[in-house]
Amino acid sequence: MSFDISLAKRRCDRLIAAHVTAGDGVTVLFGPSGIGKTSVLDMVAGLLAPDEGHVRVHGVTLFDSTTRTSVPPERRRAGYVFQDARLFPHRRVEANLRYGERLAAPAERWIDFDAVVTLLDIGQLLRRWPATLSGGEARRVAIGRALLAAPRFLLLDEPLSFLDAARRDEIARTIEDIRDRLRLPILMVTHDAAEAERLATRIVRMG
Amino acid sequence: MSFDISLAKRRCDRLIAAHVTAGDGVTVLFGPSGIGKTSVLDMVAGLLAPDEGHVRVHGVTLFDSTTRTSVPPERRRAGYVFQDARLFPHRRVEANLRYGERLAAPAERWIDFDAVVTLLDIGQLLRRWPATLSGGEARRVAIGRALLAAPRFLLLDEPLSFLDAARRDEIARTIEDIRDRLRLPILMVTHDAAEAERLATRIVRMG
Amino acid sequence: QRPPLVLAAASMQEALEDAAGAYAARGKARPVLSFAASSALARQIVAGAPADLFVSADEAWMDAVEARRLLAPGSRATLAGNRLVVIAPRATRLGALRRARDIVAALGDGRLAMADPASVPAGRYGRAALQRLGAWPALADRIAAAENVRAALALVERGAAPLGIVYATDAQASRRVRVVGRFPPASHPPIRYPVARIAASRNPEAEGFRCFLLSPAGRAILRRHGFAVP
Amino acid sequence: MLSGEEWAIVRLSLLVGGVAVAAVLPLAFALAWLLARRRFPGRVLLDALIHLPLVVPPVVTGWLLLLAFAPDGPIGAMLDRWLGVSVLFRWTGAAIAAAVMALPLMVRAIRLSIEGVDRRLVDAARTLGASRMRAFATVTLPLAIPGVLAGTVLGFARALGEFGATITFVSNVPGETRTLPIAIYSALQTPGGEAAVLRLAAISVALSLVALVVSEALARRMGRSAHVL
Amino acid sequence: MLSGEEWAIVRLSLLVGGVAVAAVLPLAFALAWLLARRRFPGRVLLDALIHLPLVVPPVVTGWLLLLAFAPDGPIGAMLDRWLGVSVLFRWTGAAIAAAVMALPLMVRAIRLSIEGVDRRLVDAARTLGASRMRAFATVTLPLAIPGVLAGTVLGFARALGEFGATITFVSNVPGETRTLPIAIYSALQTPGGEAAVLRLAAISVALSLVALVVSEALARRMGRSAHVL
Ligand SMILES: Nc1ncnc2c1ncn2[C@@H]1O[C@H](COP(=O)(O)OP(=O)(O)OP(=O)(O)O)[C@@H](O)[C@H]1O
Ligand SMILES: Nc1ncnc2c1ncn2[C@@H]1O[C@H](COP(=O)(O)OP(=O)(O)OP(=O)(O)O)[C@@H](O)[C@H]1O
Ligand code: MOO
Ligand SMILES: [Mg+2]
Ligand SMILES: [Mg+2]
Repeated sequence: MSFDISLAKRRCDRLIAAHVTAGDGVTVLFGPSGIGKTSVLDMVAGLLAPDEGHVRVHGVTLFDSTTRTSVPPERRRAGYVFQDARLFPHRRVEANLRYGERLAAPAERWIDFDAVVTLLDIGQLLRRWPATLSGGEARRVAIGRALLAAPRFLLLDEPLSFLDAARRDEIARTIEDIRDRLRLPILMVTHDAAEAERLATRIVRMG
Repeated sequence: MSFDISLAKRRCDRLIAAHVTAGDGVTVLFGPSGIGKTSVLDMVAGLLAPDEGHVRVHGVTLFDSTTRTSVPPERRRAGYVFQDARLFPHRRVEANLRYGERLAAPAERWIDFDAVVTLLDIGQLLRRWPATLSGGEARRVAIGRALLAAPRFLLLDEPLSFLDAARRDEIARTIEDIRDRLRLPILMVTHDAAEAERLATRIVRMG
Repeated sequence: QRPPLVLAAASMQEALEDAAGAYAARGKARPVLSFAASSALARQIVAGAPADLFVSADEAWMDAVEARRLLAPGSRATLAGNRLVVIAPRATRLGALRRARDIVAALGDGRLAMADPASVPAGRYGRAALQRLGAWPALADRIAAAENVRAALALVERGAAPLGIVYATDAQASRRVRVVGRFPPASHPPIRYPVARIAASRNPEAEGFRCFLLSPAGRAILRRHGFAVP
Repeated sequence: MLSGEEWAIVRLSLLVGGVAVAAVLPLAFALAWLLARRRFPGRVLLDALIHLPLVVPPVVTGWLLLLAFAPDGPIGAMLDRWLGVSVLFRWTGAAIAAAVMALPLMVRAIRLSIEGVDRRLVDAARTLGASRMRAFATVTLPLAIPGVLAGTVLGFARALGEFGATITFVSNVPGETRTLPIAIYSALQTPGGEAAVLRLAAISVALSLVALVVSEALARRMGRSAHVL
Repeated sequence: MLSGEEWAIVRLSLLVGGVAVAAVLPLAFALAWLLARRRFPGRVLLDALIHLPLVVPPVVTGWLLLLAFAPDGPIGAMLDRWLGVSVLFRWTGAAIAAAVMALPLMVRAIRLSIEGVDRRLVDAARTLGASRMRAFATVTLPLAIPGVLAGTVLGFARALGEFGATITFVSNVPGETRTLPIAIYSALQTPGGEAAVLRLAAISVALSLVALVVSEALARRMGRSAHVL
């Protein structure tokens, strides 16, 4: 079982609940704005504490309210592409990309720096500061940074937003590749039906 | 002529150039990530100084490098929905929405508060602080804030990103309505071909 | 009519508070007393600040004011005198020091606390005495120069310095120190606290308080606080 | 609990500190904004000038104030001619000294906050119809509130503790310029005054504690996360 | 230009101020982080304690330091027993006084910057494999650099101007504790010393000007806009 997630969390006036059990492949979280998709990814990544439930990925328990288990985020090894880019503003693009790479064990890495740069077409941006990037450029760097951290699973929050069709296609192909060749579990949020159609092994509807 | 724009601007290693002459309706700026679409909107809004060129909207000159004209942003009356939401973090959602409305002459307003709240389905968010909004919620509030400032033209930078299909459709319908009924010139960036197809009176390709 | 404003050296604080109280007890308006370093007070007077009386800790600052013709002619008088003593912490095993050179030996590797010999009046008197008595060359770089006499006293009280030079009035007031030596009055310029009325003063009560301070009743109060009175 | 005289000193200290901080706040804000957002010739010099009261010992600052506000000094003469007032030996003078000493601390804190305000929010306000001034008042200023609060607390604390400049400038006049620190100094000059020193110092600390608690509460009420998606 | 004695005083002042600020910076940062990011019982009390040297007059701080570091004081006795050293009348004591006086200014400035650091960036660092400590060192700390610089400048300026606590604590010993402000005070106590006062004050101002220019240059080099899309 790639993802075995059952979570509940109160946020203000809203109750966020999600139940995902999925085998290999890409699981797409689908649902209207504000239903709690990002909150679910945050809870799987360990950034938001659920009120109750459990999170298991690849059979490893990352969170369980009954046993009071909660693996800290840095040991969950999630490759999280946030809805906002969250680049480190004090590091150049290259240093942003290298941030997670340097922390990962070399043996665990499954993509190298040059491949990421080529794939995302960000070679000319490496010396730039994040504040000077366009929306799509920042998004691509954020994707690269997550991939280079040698994650064991991916959390993608509308990763293809702000990107043009050609680049969308390129990155979608990479996601397919990761899904099929590396067999990394992927939990992804998208509002684009075509995108969901193309990538999803399974679609989970929220709300 | 709704838009008569001819601009050139150096940014780092890139030369951004745009020439738009468009009649009524929605002009879609289309082009790959990082080509300069946001920069063009910023120059039309008066937030970024072009190196040379001119900006005329509805026959009014907002910028002209030859005559050294540059109308300050607050008198250009652009309804700008930014690529990032840019909500004021120290004001609740309602106060964000009212910000521009209060500054506009009552006679110039063409949509009222309640209509915007209904249209964007943000009634339950009015007392919230921006930091607690989801990506799509923030985007909807940003759209509402721009519409309420009684703008004479709209600048929309991927306004429908982060929104689910139903809401996308709703807002697209509103844009059509503004285009057809109010005849406000609209300059819009999108990467979605279907969206461009549906809304564009004219498509300008950059790059 | 506001009561007169008296600018007085900080070391006179207790004695003058008492004197002001006694003056008020006679049915007069209690003068307002402002205590600070003589240097600061003199500068305020020189700048034209509206004060009535000035009590300085030494002659030099009174001279500086007088040189500018800011004193009411004929109003300058000596209010009190003081003596200079050597002190040690109460628990010291030192016997009485008879000669200035004994200070050098008694210091060990500690420092001699005193008011800044370069600038503060008490320090200048102390240096003059040590010079006259021939101990200065051996002590010059063994001094802990404090901001004022009270700070020098505190250094000895706390055992930070084994010996200190202060006024007899300060030594008398502290239970944590013991007088281990006295300087002969002739070893330094006379320690005098002059008082004078400010020329610009229009307050009729100012002269009354000045006269009270110089009267036998006023002098008795000063004597009670350990000052020498003429 | 407190004696009548202690109460009077506390009231005076609060008056002096409060008036000083309140009066100098707009100036501090304006200077902070200039230093944070404008590039002009002489900027570093202005910056240095503002830091001056921090760098030179307080007694020197007090002396320079005395020279300036003396009846024949540049400011003193003007005050006398136009308003017929003098600040020497008056609480107003103590407030001026406190304000001057607090200024650099306030400017720095406010400047730090202004530099942290996202200019893109100001841009957004402009496109919504706000003039430069209005955008400043409705966006930059409220978002710099943490710095204003921090600066106010620092400045008020400094004002509560200000001693050297005050006593040099306006002396130690009971009821007018004998603020807490000056009363403490007086007690320190008195044999056996240690108990009074500690008592007065404890009062100072209590006052600053109250100021801190109030500012923290305000910060919590006004402080919204300055981050937007 | 400067006399030999003046040079010695300048060197000593730089040593004292530099060592004080450098030594207290890690502590200031730790305290700032605690106050900015943690909620714990006694938080406001800690905050008040840090502000103490600002609120009580410097001479009282100096007096309390003397009580603590005197041979029979709690810290003085320990230093003597374990290390066989004493800071009394030594430049190390002057540095301690300067550090204590600079601490509240540094903590406030750094805290303000830390509070401005977007926690979402720290979250991002954590998901990329950084422990809490590493995220702090690689994200929070560098993004708080403006506050660290501002705090360092404020603290250094305060150290350059510190007078009351230093002279009360470690006296005025040429070559050990006679820093610039103490030399200035001495001159101010002497009738006719005004020229020397102004000369020494000008040197202080020049030093702080250099410190400001350096810090501005550093800020420009290190200061990246703290905003991300
Ligand atoms: N402040 C800046 N300094 C230097 N270069 C910048 C700055 N802002 C943007 N750029 C560069 O200018 C170019 C145009 O940026 P712009 O944001 O206009 O692109 P865009 O077409 O909107 O892209 P996207 O679709 O990714 O949002 C990009 O290469 C970007 O990196
Ligand atoms: N810090 C917070 N405090 C209170 N409520 C919050 C907070 N963050 C998010 N919420 C609310 O929780 C709900 C779920 O938010 P979340 O960001 O998970 O939505 P989402 O499904 O990702 O939406 P979108 O597609 O618009 O990004 C929303 O109603 C949101 O307003
Ligand atoms: O540093 Mo001061 O002169 O004691 O306030
Ligand atoms: Mg979301
Ligand atoms: Mg863009």
